[in-house]
This record gives sequence, structure tokens and C-alpha cells, in this order.
Amino acid sequence: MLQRKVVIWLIGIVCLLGTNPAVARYNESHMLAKLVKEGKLPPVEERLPEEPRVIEPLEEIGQYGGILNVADLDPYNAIDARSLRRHGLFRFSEDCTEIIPDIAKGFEISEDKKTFTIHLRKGLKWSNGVPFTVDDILFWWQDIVLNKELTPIIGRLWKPGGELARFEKVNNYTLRIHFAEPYPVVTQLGHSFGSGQGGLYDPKHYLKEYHIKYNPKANEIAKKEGYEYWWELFKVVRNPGYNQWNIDVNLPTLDTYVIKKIALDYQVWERNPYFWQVDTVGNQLPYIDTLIDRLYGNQEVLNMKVMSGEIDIASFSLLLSDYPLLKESEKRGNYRTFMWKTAIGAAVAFAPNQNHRDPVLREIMQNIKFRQALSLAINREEINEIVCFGLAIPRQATVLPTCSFYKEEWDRAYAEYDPEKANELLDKMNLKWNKNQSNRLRPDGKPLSILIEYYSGEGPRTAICELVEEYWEKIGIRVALKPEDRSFYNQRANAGLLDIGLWHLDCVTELHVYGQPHSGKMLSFDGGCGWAKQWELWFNTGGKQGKEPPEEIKLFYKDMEDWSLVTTKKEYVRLAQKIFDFHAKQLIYIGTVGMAPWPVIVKNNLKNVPTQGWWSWDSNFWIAFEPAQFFFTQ
Amino acid sequence: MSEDNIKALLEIKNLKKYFYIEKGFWKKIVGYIKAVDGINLYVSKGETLGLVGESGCGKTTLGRCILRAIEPTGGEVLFRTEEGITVDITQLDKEDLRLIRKDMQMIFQDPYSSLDPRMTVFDIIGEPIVINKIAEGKELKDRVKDLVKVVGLNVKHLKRYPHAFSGGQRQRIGIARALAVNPKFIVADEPVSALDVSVQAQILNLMQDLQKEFNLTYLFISHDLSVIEHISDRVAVMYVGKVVELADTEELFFRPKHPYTEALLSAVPKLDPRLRMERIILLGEVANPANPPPGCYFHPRCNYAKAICKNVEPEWQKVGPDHWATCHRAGELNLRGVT
Amino acid sequence: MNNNNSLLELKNLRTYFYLDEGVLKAVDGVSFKIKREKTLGLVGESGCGKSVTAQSILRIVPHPGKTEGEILFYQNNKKVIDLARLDPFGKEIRNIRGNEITMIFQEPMTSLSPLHTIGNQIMEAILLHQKINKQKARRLAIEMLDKVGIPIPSQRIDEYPHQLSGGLRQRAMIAMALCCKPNLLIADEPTTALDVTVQAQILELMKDLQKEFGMSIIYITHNLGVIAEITDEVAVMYLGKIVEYGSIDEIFHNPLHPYTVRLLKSIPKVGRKARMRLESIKGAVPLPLGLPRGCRFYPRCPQFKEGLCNLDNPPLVEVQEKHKVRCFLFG
Amino acid sequence: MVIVLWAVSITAFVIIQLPPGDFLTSYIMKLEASGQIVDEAEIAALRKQYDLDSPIHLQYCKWMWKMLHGDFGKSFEWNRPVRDLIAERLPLTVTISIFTLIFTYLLAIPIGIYSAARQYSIGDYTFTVFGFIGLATPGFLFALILMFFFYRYFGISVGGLFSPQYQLADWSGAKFIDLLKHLPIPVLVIGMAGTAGLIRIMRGCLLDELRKQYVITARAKGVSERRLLFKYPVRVAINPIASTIGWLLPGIVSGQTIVAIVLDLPTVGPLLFRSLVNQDMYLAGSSIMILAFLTVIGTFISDILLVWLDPRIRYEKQAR
Amino acid sequence: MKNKQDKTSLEEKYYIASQWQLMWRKFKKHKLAIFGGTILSIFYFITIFCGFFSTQDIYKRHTQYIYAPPQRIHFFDEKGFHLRPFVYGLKRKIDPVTFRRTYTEDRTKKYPIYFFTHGDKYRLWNLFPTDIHLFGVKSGGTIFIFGTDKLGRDLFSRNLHAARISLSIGLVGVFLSFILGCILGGISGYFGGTVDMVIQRVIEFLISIPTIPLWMCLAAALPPHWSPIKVYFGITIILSIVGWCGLARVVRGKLLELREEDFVMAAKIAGATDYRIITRHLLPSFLSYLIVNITLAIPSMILGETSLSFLGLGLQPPVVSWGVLLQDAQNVRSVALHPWLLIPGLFVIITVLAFNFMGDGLRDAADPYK
Repeated sequence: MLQRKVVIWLIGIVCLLGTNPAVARYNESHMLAKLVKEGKLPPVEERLPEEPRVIEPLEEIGQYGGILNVADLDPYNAIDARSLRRHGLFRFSEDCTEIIPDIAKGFEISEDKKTFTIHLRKGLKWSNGVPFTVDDILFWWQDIVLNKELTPIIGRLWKPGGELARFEKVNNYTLRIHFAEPYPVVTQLGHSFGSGQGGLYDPKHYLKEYHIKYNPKANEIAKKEGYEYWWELFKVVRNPGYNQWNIDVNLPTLDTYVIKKIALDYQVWERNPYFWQVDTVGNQLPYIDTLIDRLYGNQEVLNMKVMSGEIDIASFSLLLSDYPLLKESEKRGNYRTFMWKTAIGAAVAFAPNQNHRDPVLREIMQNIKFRQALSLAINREEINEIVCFGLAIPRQATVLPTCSFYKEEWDRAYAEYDPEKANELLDKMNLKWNKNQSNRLRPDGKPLSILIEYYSGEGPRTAICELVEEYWEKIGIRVALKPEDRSFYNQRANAGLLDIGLWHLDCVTELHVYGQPHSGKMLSFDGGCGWAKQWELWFNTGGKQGKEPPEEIKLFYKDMEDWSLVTTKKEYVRLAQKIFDFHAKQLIYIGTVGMAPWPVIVKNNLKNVPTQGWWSWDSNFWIAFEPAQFFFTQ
Repeated sequence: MSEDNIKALLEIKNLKKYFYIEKGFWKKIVGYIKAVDGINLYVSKGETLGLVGESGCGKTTLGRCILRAIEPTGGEVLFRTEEGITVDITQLDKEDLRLIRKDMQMIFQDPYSSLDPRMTVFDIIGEPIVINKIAEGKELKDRVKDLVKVVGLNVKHLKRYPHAFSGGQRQRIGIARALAVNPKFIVADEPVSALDVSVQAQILNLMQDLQKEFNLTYLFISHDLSVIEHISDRVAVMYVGKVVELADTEELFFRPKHPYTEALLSAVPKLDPRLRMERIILLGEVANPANPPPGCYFHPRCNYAKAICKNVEPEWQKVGPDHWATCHRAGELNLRGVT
Repeated sequence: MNNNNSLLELKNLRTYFYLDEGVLKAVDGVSFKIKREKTLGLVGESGCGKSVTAQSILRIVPHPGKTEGEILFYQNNKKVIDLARLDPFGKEIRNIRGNEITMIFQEPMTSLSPLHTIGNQIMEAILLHQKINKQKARRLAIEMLDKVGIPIPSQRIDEYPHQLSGGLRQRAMIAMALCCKPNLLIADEPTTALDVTVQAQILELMKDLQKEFGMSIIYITHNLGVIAEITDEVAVMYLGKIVEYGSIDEIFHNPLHPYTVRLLKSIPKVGRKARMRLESIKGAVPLPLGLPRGCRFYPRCPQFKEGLCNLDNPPLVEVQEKHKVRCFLFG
Repeated sequence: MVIVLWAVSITAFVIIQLPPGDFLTSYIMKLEASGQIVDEAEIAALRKQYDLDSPIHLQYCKWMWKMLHGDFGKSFEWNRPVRDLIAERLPLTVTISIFTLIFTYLLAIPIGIYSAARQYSIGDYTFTVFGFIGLATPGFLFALILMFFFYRYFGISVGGLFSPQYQLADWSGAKFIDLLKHLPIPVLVIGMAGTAGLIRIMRGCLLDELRKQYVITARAKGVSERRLLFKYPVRVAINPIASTIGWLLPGIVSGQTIVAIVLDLPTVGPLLFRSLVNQDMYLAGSSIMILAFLTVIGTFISDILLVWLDPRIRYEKQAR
Repeated sequence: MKNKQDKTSLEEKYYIASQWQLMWRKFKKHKLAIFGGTILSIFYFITIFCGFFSTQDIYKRHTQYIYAPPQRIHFFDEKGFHLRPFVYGLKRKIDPVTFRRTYTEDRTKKYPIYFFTHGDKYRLWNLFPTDIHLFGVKSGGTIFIFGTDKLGRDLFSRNLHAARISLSIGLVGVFLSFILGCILGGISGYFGGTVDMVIQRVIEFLISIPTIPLWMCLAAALPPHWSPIKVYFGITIILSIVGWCGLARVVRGKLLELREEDFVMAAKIAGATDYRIITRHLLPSFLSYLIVNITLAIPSMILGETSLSFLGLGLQPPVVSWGVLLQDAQNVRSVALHPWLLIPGLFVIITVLAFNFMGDGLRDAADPYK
């Protein structure tokens, strides 16, 4: 055993000595080397681009080989496996403050924020060896986005100020995108989802076959496959990557791994021979040859598999509440357990419905004192203690401290536990107690009661709600809880029928907090809570429908609009602070605890995985930690 | 038959009851069992008509059809009421049927299943009285007590449930129930065949006593020829849904006209070891009513069968005074009766 | 009365059932002898213990029942076996059952397994007791079926019981009982469930077969007519005891015990003057559970003598040769 | 039978239509949850593609029409023909079902026989109590506890039917043995309730049969007690039980879904459940149809089996 | 002589014993059934007074005692035996690595248990406000006989309150099944013909639909804005829709059998109307069978509720039922670290077992005339 280790180390040293990027000599996995020898694959130098992306290994230069076993629970949310292999033209830094070029070599945003230039790597190839060029991006834009059948209506992201963006091919490796107005939100493109396959580019050479524009017989092919129209099949083949389980096995990719086999309960991925990353000594990445993603039917089986060491790396499908169990089973499962921070502003945020149908309740909800009282009545420390092992941060619902415009006071706004003050505020609102001092009364004499409808999945909502129910009952508000099915909750929220909306507050990092109208929860009138659907309608219809909001809300809306068009950093910070000051004062969202920790499981022999990090969708989970450089010590 | 019509309390004309054989999901009728196949009979007031036959010959079905306890398939059952009106029972509606049933009752074979185990003796006997609103309150009590005395049971036992009684006693309860509505006509369906020999005599005696006391008319159904002979004034012999012979008891037992009757009489074991005699042993067994042989149903077992018997169904014919038989050769044969 | 002529002798046979409610004395001190090639009739009303007596002989009394006394079986090789001492589940008794002593039952439908062909069931009996192969057993079974008068036996042998009529089923039962040529056939109400015409057939058959096989028969029935028809000797049972025992002629023409007398009088007879009043026995047969002291019949007896009948159990006295009575009237 | 199936097909269709929203709504929610951007336009296109815009009765007719032609449609979620998906799951489902059946019968019948033959013995009481406990324990709880128990004390990770190294492998002897190793727990859990019930039925039937006259006949023939028990009453008592195989099979396939979910077995049940949750219309509908069809067919098979096993019924039908 | 008189009066008692008295006689002999019946009566009795028997308010949290294990009741301490039982205080320790809370007995703190103590206020049968509990400890101490849950709520009290819903859901559900089954089965069996065929087909159809999809569809059909009470009734209806088929078949079969009995014929001949025959003769005759069937159907309802809760289709948290309590327990974490969360499962098992035992006894006693 020892001998073997020594030998491997020696090989490692030899590799180190022999691979100098300056010499442009690259190393490859034994698996690929074999294929090259057999003549089935061109040599590694030919497969890599002129300037491969060089990744500095976190701890040490890795070793090739091994199978990475990953577990997921849902083909749509096969996040662990997906973020371990997916790439975009760009990605966000771990804390979502920067955009880092990934597939692309780099980008520029013009001074006026109207032009976005992307530089691609020369010689970068698809997983089948076909070169990747600007044409692939243009194919996506012209033949998919601009195709009426594939995209009947183009999303707002590509129409700042209502005018469609313009794509300009400078050369095979340079692309310019022009917008009609200053458009800083374009940084959203830096997210690896948005700039990944299906998000900004598609393999033209492969998909051409299925596109009517390039292949007049496309309709016939579709019919043969059991579809009516070519675009139906085209969509299936193209697979923008939502559902990991219906990927076309032959679809070329730029990702780390290429799909080899799909069964109902597992997938096998193998290394992309044309993968374009190398480590500092010129080893072509990834180190690990194979990735197997297993789909488990339920959380408990997945936990058991993790605990018995059958899973090499896991996080997305784990639960904080299972941490003690996972930690205790470390030895048996031969893994390490880390606690990472999440980029969630509030595990549960409440949004009192400002446009409630009941005028009496609406007036109460719109009263800022009422929202302040609700917030003050919540014992955040206790929630933290009970639900998050005291590891989260009791805070108001606001952006993360990593944001450049962050103010600490937002965190603390009405976030202390002060039921007396809350009662005082309610007393001031003239919400009187009933005879036996058990409940406050509304001005119309009815008991003041709130129904909390909520979707019971995603995080510890039920536990927090049960606690909040009690806190609020203490200040005389009768609370009823009603867990609901997700789709039903969304229907109710969308229709603005809730008394008080409830969702977790995500999209609160620098690069995410603004941008896409849908994701920036704090900048919307919905945010999964439907807290001001009438106002939203008023804005959306230009005042034709819905209810006219008060002046301050109009101002708030204008600030948000303005913020998405700023061109200078100073203006950017000023407006952002104005917006979140407003939030902190108005308490549109009432937070509980935020940045709760997240368990991460890494097998002991899996190296180059950081022990501390941000576990968040915003930075696309694993991708921020360069999973291609993870490796197994042999 | 016509001359007797005047005194007949009950007359059955061409009565039929077919059971359908259904098959498959759609209950398609694939055939039928002619349990009662065109029977003509009459019962005079005050007499006992014995109905005898082997198992499956349709005698119980006939008894039930008469009371319309089961719906006959065809034919008429004419009953003369107290007022002298003759009604066809098969044509009555529910209400009238209920009224007429006061005059017609039934005694069942099985003394166990014929009494509701969940009712007291009082309730069982009182039920017909209550239903027909004959009496209530104290009058009801008195009446039930009287009935109980009449059938020879202890008045003290009225609160008991049937499970407290032996077979004979139960049969007495059954008889008391039948008598409760003052019927004129009673169908006794094998009332003694489930009883022990020593008890059987008690019940037979009781029935005879009651007949005298209340001027009852019985249709007495039994497979036991000795019991039939003992109790009946006239006897009808049934074979596979048809009456094959009908005559006064003595006439039938001593001068049978149908070969089946002869065989039947011969087959009964005699109560005297010295009388072990040569019997007429019939071949085979009673024909299957679902699939009877052509011609005379009895011909495969008949010692006297001729060609005609195999093909032609014999007519119901008068073979003597008050003596009818269904046999082609009834006139010519000289059959052996009881010796 | 020499032993050579006897086949089976019961001495003070007692079969009690130990129930929760008390001890049910189904058979309480029964003694009788069966001679070779003769027929003994065991007659009585329901609950008199006649069937249990038969079951006791074969030691197949159902669960809570216990058999005591002596059942001496004189085998052909002059060996005497006390069946009462054998283990009811043992090999010895099993070798006798179905071989030397066989039994037929009342209900021919339920007595045959519905799921096996009659051939299978007959052959089973043959194969159990005779060392022959299956083909031979089958031939033997067909032969037997032929003997009991089943038409086309080679076909019928493969039919199931429900395909046969009641009479044929009983014939098959008889074939099964006779296939090993038993010395003793116990017939427990074999014709009760049958129609009179069929009953006559079966009785005739049994008489013929007895002659042919030279076996003894214990014929159990409640029907005195049948008894008169077929038996040589009769034992009248009442509540677990034999009350009268004698030759067939004696019993029918000179009955002594009040019970026998009354029983015979209570039965309507064919050919008598009709509509005569029958004599009956008052009351009903009680359950043999917690019986009163004294003669078992006294509560129903018209000749009951206070202070005698209700105190002591009368002994079985031989009043005449071949005629015994259990009554104080004949002490 | 056809009518029942037709009624089931309508119900199946209604069942999958009844929950609020449709596949697309839950699909979009999922995408949003995982951070995808779905705009109205795409939704509209998808609606059209999945044919969710046409009236329900038309959707139903289309579905039926296709099904009658052997086309069960395509699963929205897996984007594969429903037929393939079910075909992928069916072999293992049937394997588990058969093993469960065998287990159930192997355990229940001898115990039932023992309990009946030794009625009111200590053994009888023990089995009775254990049987009832099996009947009384919620399957999912038992499965979970058993799973953890095996993990903790035997170090076996339960769930699924294969060890990781065999999951991807092609069929081989070793893989089959691996499968056999994984079978005990699911079979035990799934079979538990059924076994308990079966023991009761077997015992009851046998007790009835043991009192029958033909048993006495056989005894009077000199048949030994053991042979007596097995040749006659057991044979008769097994009939009603054996004939239940037909409807036990679909029962195991569909009824044990919960256990299969807990143990994460690759069977049809969890697939069906998942499709129902996601409102994967064609997959759910077809699964329901197939299960209902199995039930109807199962009942039919049971009838046939009973006829085949019991000559009484066999000839009764013929005679009629 | 006296003995004889006793005997006859005893006999007479037997002779005038009605069906129910006879059934009771037979039932009494079945020891397991009596055992089951006793357990159930105790359960139901406790359920009726669950506020009184529980030690605290079921929503009261003890933040300091999250996931506390069951506390042992002691009679002995270092000083020896005490007539008055007591519990020790709990000392909490949080593992700095695994964050697991562990509790040890604090021997320095002793809390004697008092009976009929004043504790949390509750309303008996929602009517009478009171604060008397069967037992409890003086303030400052805690008594968690079954431990606590994730919010530090007393599981003993929660289990008792859960019993109220779980035990009644079986009764209500079976009651509904009973009505449906009786009416439809009765019509089907008594009148026969086309009605019979239609009802039989409906039953066949309902039976051939797999249960889980049926449940899911019905659960989805419950209007979501319903209050927990309404949902509760909704769930019982769901369970009974599946449940009535079996009952209807029993009723029908029994009716068909009874219709052929001579005493029914006798009543008919006596001139009894259909109504009278059904109510006076048929119904009493198969009532006992129905009771047996109902007894055996209740456990499946109770199990059904837990299964529904498992699938997330049943009752939801603020309401407590055994199924809801088990939701917290159906994960590896609970089995491994907080096994006392499984106690409701034990209750389910015991209840179902008791019902089955009782049903078995009733079945044996159902027909005292055979």
C-alpha cells in the first residue's frame, strides 16, 4: 500500500516537473491517453484551446481517475450533479460580487453601458471536437430566440426599454451585443445559468439537423420521432438543461462531463475529452473521470446512502436539521461534514398583503406601525436556537452584507425582540383588546386574525411558522396556519388572496439583487408573496387597471426603474441604499433568520474542496468552487 | 274435476314455476328448471291433501307458489274466501295478498331456521297478529297465551327465545304462529321430517287435533309415505314437477294406477321383519328437472314402459272415481298396492 | 356364543366428551357382540349415542371425546385386539381402519372429498392397506365400482363426487369401504339422506354384498323400518345406553322396554287404517348432559315408578335367550 | 369488464386533472425553484405542445384513442414514451411482487396450517399475536425502522435494489445475487401485512375444513393424520387463497407504493406517485389504467384459477 | 334442592337471554378480545378527558428542552424509597461539534409528582374552563413522560390529544362507510335485479382503482381554504369512500343469505311489509355481523389516516393526530436520535391490534345460534 502511494507520488512529481504551461505541454487522463494511443482521439494539445483556462488547485495538484458518486432527488433539481459539471461563458464569484470568465476569455461593458463585448477562446471545441465559435451564439440568437415558433415572445431581459438587443459578430471569436439604453443588468449574463448552453449558445452544427431553416426535412424527422412539428423535437433535442433526465445523449456540450447513459434512477457522465481547463502544471481537467448521479426517491434513503459512504459529495439534497446525524456518522461514512453559509436573506420572510381585499385589514396592514409590531414580536434568537442550532443570523429581511452598498442598520431594523414595544405600537393603532384580554379587535369590532397560508416545503417553514404563530398571538393577533401545496399557494399568492405572504428571501447578493425582474425579490411587488398585486397591476398597465399606489410607493418604483439604468458606481450605490432604506423603514418583508448554515458532505479522500464557502443558487452552487479540480487521493 | 269445484276451497289450474338458469356476465338465460310444470289440483274445505314425492320433485315449490311466497310463472290459484268470493291469488296486488294471507298460512320443515332466533316466543307468535292488526295490548297477550296453550306449550315460556326449545317444541311454536291469524288453509311443508320419531307422532297428533278444532284445511307435503297415509284424506304423488297420480288415500295406497306410485309404495321399508318381501327396485334416480327425458318423465325407470312412453307426454286423465293419473297405461295395468 | 363366532365385542364402552358445560356422556357403558356374517342394527333417536359408538369402535371420536372400556376385535388369525387400548393416531389402529373394519356415512356428498376423484379416494384406501401398485389398485377400484352397480365404472372412476347423483355417491362410498374386503362394515345411517326408491336400491345392494363378502355389518339408523328390513339383531339405544337388545323378531314382535314399545307405536304404518290417532312419547330427548339419576327414560316413561326408577340405574337383564332389557319392570 | 375499464379510464383522467394547476404549472414552479427563467411566451408554447389548451373531453378522447392503439403517450417529466418508462420499471416490480408472493405464501401457509392443526396451542397464540402486529404496523414506519436498524447493526445500506457497483452493470449472476441480497427487507415489509392476513384466512379455512365429514371418512379409511391434513383440508383450504393470487399481484404493485417510496425501490409505484405529484398526465393516467387493468385481469385470473383448482366450480359451470 | 333451583334459574336466564346477551356470554370467553376491548375503552376514556390526563398545553413550548428524551419517574433516590414518585431535573448539553442536544438527569433537582395539580388552563369538552390535571410537578420542574419534540412540546400531552382525532377518525369514517355500505348493500341485496347489478359494477369499479391515486385525487379535491375541522371530515369521507365497498358486499352477501331463511318467508306469509321484514328481521340478524365488520374496518381507517399523513395528503400540523405526529418521526434522524418520536406509532399499533383482537372475539360471538 505504502509502496503504491510512493509510486503515485513519484508519478505526481514527474508530472509536476514535466508539465510547464509555458512549454505548452499538457497532460491528460490515462483514460484519454489510451484513446489517443488507439487513434480514436487527437492528442491533448489539439483538443485544448490556444489559451485554456488555467485553474489553480485549491490545495494541491490532483490525481487522475475515480468515480464521483453524486445523489439527487429530482430530475429537475439534480443540482449537485449539474453544478459539478455545468459551465457558462461566465460565472459569478463565490460571493456574487464579480463576474469571472469561464468558457469565454473575457468581456467588456462599454462606458455607456450599452454595448457588451464577449471574447471567446480560440480553438475551444465542443465535446465532439467541433470548434466553438461566435456562430454558436448567433445560432442561439437568430435561429432560436428570434424564431417565432421556438420563442413566440421574447423575454424582457433582451428588451431593455422595449427595444430588442442587436447581436454583432466581430469575428469568429468576438461578439458584440448592443442595447438601446444603458443596461447594467446585463451583468446577469454573467451567471453561469444564463450564459451556459441553452442560455446564450447552442451547438449549431448539431442542432441544424433539426431546424427547418437548415434542414427542410426537419418536420419529417420530427414526425418519425413521434412529434407533430419540427420545433417540438428541436426543443427536446436542444434541452436547455432544466431536466437532467431527458438530455439527448448525442448532444455536444462544453461542460466538464458528457452524458453516457440515462436510466430512470441514475445517470453516467464521462469526462469531456475536449474540456478546456487545465491546472497550473498543465494537466487537463477534470481530474475525476466519471460522474454518476443517482436519483433517490426520498430524502431518507439519500441520507442513509450518504451516511454509509456511498455518496462522495453532497449538499443540495441535505437538510440542516439532519446535521447532527450526518456529523455523527462521519466516521462510518468516511466523510467530512462542513457547514457553509447560504446566501438567503431570510429563511422565512413575511409580507403583509398591502392590497388586501378586506378594507379594514388592508388599512391595518398598510399601517407601518402594524408591520413594525409584527417584526418586533418575533423572537429571532429563539428561532435561530430552535431551528438552526443557533448558527444562522437573526436579522431583518434585507440584502447580504457582501453587497457593496450594504448598511448594517438594515439588518437590525426592528429586528430586536420587544413584544412590549410591539404591544405599544398596536395600542397606538387603537387595536383594542377584547374583554378577556386574549385577542385584539379590529376597528370594526371583529377579532384581529390572520391566516398564514404557506407552502410547507423548502426549508424549515413549518417550524418557523409555528413559532411565529405563537409570538403574534402573544401580542393579541389570532393566527391560523395553513400549509398548502406549492402550486395552490402560488395561485393564491398570484391572485393576491393571502393575508400575509411568505417565502424565503433569496436573490439578495450584489449581482442578483437587481436585474431580472423575476428574481430580484426585494424589487418586486410579488416575490412569491403577492404582497401588492393591485399596485403591480397599476404599474404594469400604466395606471389603467389595479389600484393606484400611494406616493411613496410610486417613488420606490421609480427608484427601482432608475437603478436598473444607472451608469456610474456612485449613482448605483446611492439608489440602492435609497431602495433598501425604504425597505428597512417600511418593512415590506419581515425577516426572521438569515444566512442559515448548510451542511456539505465531502468524502475524506476527495480533495481540493473548500471547507468554508457560500452555498447558494446565486453563485450556482458547486461551480463557484471549480469542481473540475476536485480529485480523489488514490 | 268439475263436480268438485263447488266444495273446493282452493283450486290450482295449470300452475307453473320455472327457475331460470342464468349464465355469464349478462345473465343470459340458457335454460330453465321446470320445478312446477302445469299442475292441476283442488283442495276441499276441511280435508287434508297429502302431497308426496321424492326430493327435487317440486313439492315444496308448489306449496310456496300457492301462497305466492314465490311468484309462480303461470297458472291460476283460485281461493274461495269466507264470503264465498273466489279470487285468483296469482293476480292479487300486494295489499289484497296481505289480506288473503290471513286465511292461508304455512308450517315449515326446519324448526330451526323458521323461527327468528332474535325474537321471543311471544313476539314470534304475536307478529302475525300485530301485522294484521287483529289485536293489541292485553288482548294480544291473551290471544298469544291461548295459542300457546292450544299447541301444548307452557305459558310461562313466552319470554324465552327459540334457542331454549327442542325441535318438537319449536315446531309447536311454528304451528302456533300459523294459527295466530285464524287461517282456513295451511300448507304444511314437511312439518315432521326434521323431528325425532317419538316427537313426530306428537306433532302429527297435534295437527289432527287442531284440524278438528279449527276446521282447518291442510296441504300436507311430505316425502314419507307412511306419514302421508296417516294424515291425508286424499293424496297427490309428484314426479319431476308434475302430479302423476291423485286419489283418495285408500284408493291410492291399495289400488295405485301409476307405476311410480307402485314403486314408491313398494320401496317403503315395512315395520315388520317378517314382511321382508320382494320389492320393486327402480333403476336409476329421479330425473333432472333441468333436463328431463322426453315423453313420460318416468319412462327410463318404469318397468312397464312402452314405445309410446318414450315419445309422448301422457295426459292427466281420470282413471276412476276421484282418481286421476298421468300414465299412458294407467287403464290397462293392474298394479300392486299395499298388501 | 362361542368366541369363534364373534367378530367384535364391546364391553362397557364409555365415550365421554369433556366440555366447558360439563361431561357429555355420549356413550355410557355399552356392551354387545357382533357375530360373523351377521347384521347388528343400532337404533335410536338423535343424540342416543349410536354414531359415537361407531366412531368409538374405529377410534375416530372427535376432539374432546375420550373412549374407555374394551373393544375386543377377533381377527381372522384368532388374535384378539382391544381397540380401546390402541393409540388413536397409531399405526395399529390405522391398519385396521379401512381394512378390517370400514365405515360408511350418512351424507355421501360431504363424506367424499370434493377435490379428488372417486377413483383417487378408493385407490387411496387400497394402496394404504394392500401392497399392490397403482395400476392394479385402479383395476381393483373399477372392479369394486362395477360390483356396487355403478354403470361404466372405468369412466366414472375419474369423476368427481359432485358429478354423481346421491345414490351413486353412496355406492362409491360402499365400494371404497369394501375394496379391502373388511370383516366388519359399520354403516352409519347410509340411506337417511336418500330417496325411498334409492334407499331400497342401496339396502338391496348391501344385502347382496354381505352375502358375497361374508362380512358383518353394524347398521346404525333411526328408521325402524330399515332395521326391520336388514338386520339380524337389534340394539335399541337411549341416551348412551342400550335399553333393549334382541333378535329382530323379538324386538318387533315382543318389545319389552317401554321406550321400544312406545317408539314402535308412535310410527304411522303404511296400510293401516288411516287417520288413527298415534301414540306418542311425551317430551323430547334431552341432551345427555347432567342427566338425572336413575333410569334415563323415566321422565318420559308412562310406567314410571316413583322411588325406583328415579333412584337407580336399571341393569341390562336377559329376560329370554337373545333378549335383554334395561328396565325395572323386568328385573 | 370493458365497462369497468372504461369507467376507470374516465376516472383516471379526472384524477389527473383534478388537482389545481397542471403539469406545466408544477413544471414552471420547479424551474423557478431551481433558478431557471421561464417567460410567459415559453409557457404558452409549452401549453400548446403538451396539448393542455384543448378542452378536457377532447384531451380525453385523444388519449383514449392513442391508448387503444397501444400508444400510452409521452411522459412530460421524463420526455420518454410512457411505455418505455413502465417497461423499465416493470421487470423489477414483478420480481419484487413475485418474491413477496412467494414469501407470503411460504410463510403464511405453513403457519396457517400449524395454527389450525394445533388450535389454541402456545404456537398458535404466538403466531396470532405476531400476525396481528404485522397487520397493525404502518408499513412506512416499519420500513424506515428496519432500514436504520440494518444500517446501524449490519452496516448494510438499504434502499434501492442494487449495490452501487451493480447498479450500472449489465445483468449477470453476480448482479442477480446482489439483487437477492437486497430483496429481504422490501419483501419482508411489503409481505408483512399480507402474510398476517393470509395466516388468518388459512387458519380459518382450515379449521372449517377440518370439521368436515370427508376428513372423518379419510380417517376411517386409515389415512395417517399428517397425510390426512395435507391431502384433504389443506388442499381445499388453499383453493380460495391460491385463487387470490390474481388480485394480490396488482395489489402488491399498487398498494405497496408507500413502502416502495420509503425504501426507494425502482418499481412502478413510486413512479406513479411521482407522476401524480407532478401531474405528469399521460404517465399517471396510463399507470392508473395499467394497474386497474391488472386488477380486473387479476380478478379474472383468480376466477379462472379457482375454476381450475376446484372441480366443483369447474363442472358447475360446464353443467350450466 | 337449592342447588337445583339455582340451576334452573340459571338455565332460565339462558333461555330468556337475547341475542346480545348470548353474544356477550360468548365474547367474554375470548380473553384476547376482552383484553383488546379493555385497552380500547381505556384509550377512549382517556381521549374524552385528554385535557385532564395530559400534563400540559399541547402547544406550550420549552425552548430549553428541545428533543428532550422521556423523563424517568423515580421512586428511589439516594435516600431510599419514596411513596411519592418524582422526576429529576434535566440538564442540557449541546455537543459543540454535532450540535446535538443531549440531556442528563440533574440529580440535585428533584420534582415530586403531585396528583390533581393545577397546571395549564384548558377547556374540558371545549365547555368548562379548568386547570386541573391528573398529575404534574410544581412549577420550575418539567415532566415529559414521552419526551419533547422539535419545538420542545410535551409529547405525552400531544399524543393524548392526537388520540382524540385518530381514534375518532376511525369511528366517523366507519360510520360514514357504514351508512353508505348499509344502504347501498341493502338495496343491492334485498331488491336484486338491475339495481344490484349497477351497484355491484360500481363497487367493482371503485375497487379496481388503485388506492393511492384515488386518495390523492380526492385529497386534492378538498377545497383548500377549508378549516382543519372540515379537512378532518373531508379525510374521513375520503377514507370511507374507499371503505364502504367492502361493507356493502358484506351486507349484500348476508342479506342474500338471510333472504332465503324460512323465518323471513314466514314473516312474508304473515303479511309483513318489506319495511317490517328489513327492520325487524333482517337488520337485527346481520347487525352483529356488521358490528364485527365495523370493528375490523376501524383499524384500516386509522392506518389509512397515518398513510395519508405520510403522503402529506392528510391532516396538517397545527392539528395533532397520530399521523401528524408521525410526520415528524418518519425520517432517519428521528429513528436514530429521537426514537421517542415514534411513540405515536406504538399507539397506532396497539390500537389496531386491540381492534383486531376485539373484532376476532366479536366474530366468534357474532352468531350465538350456531
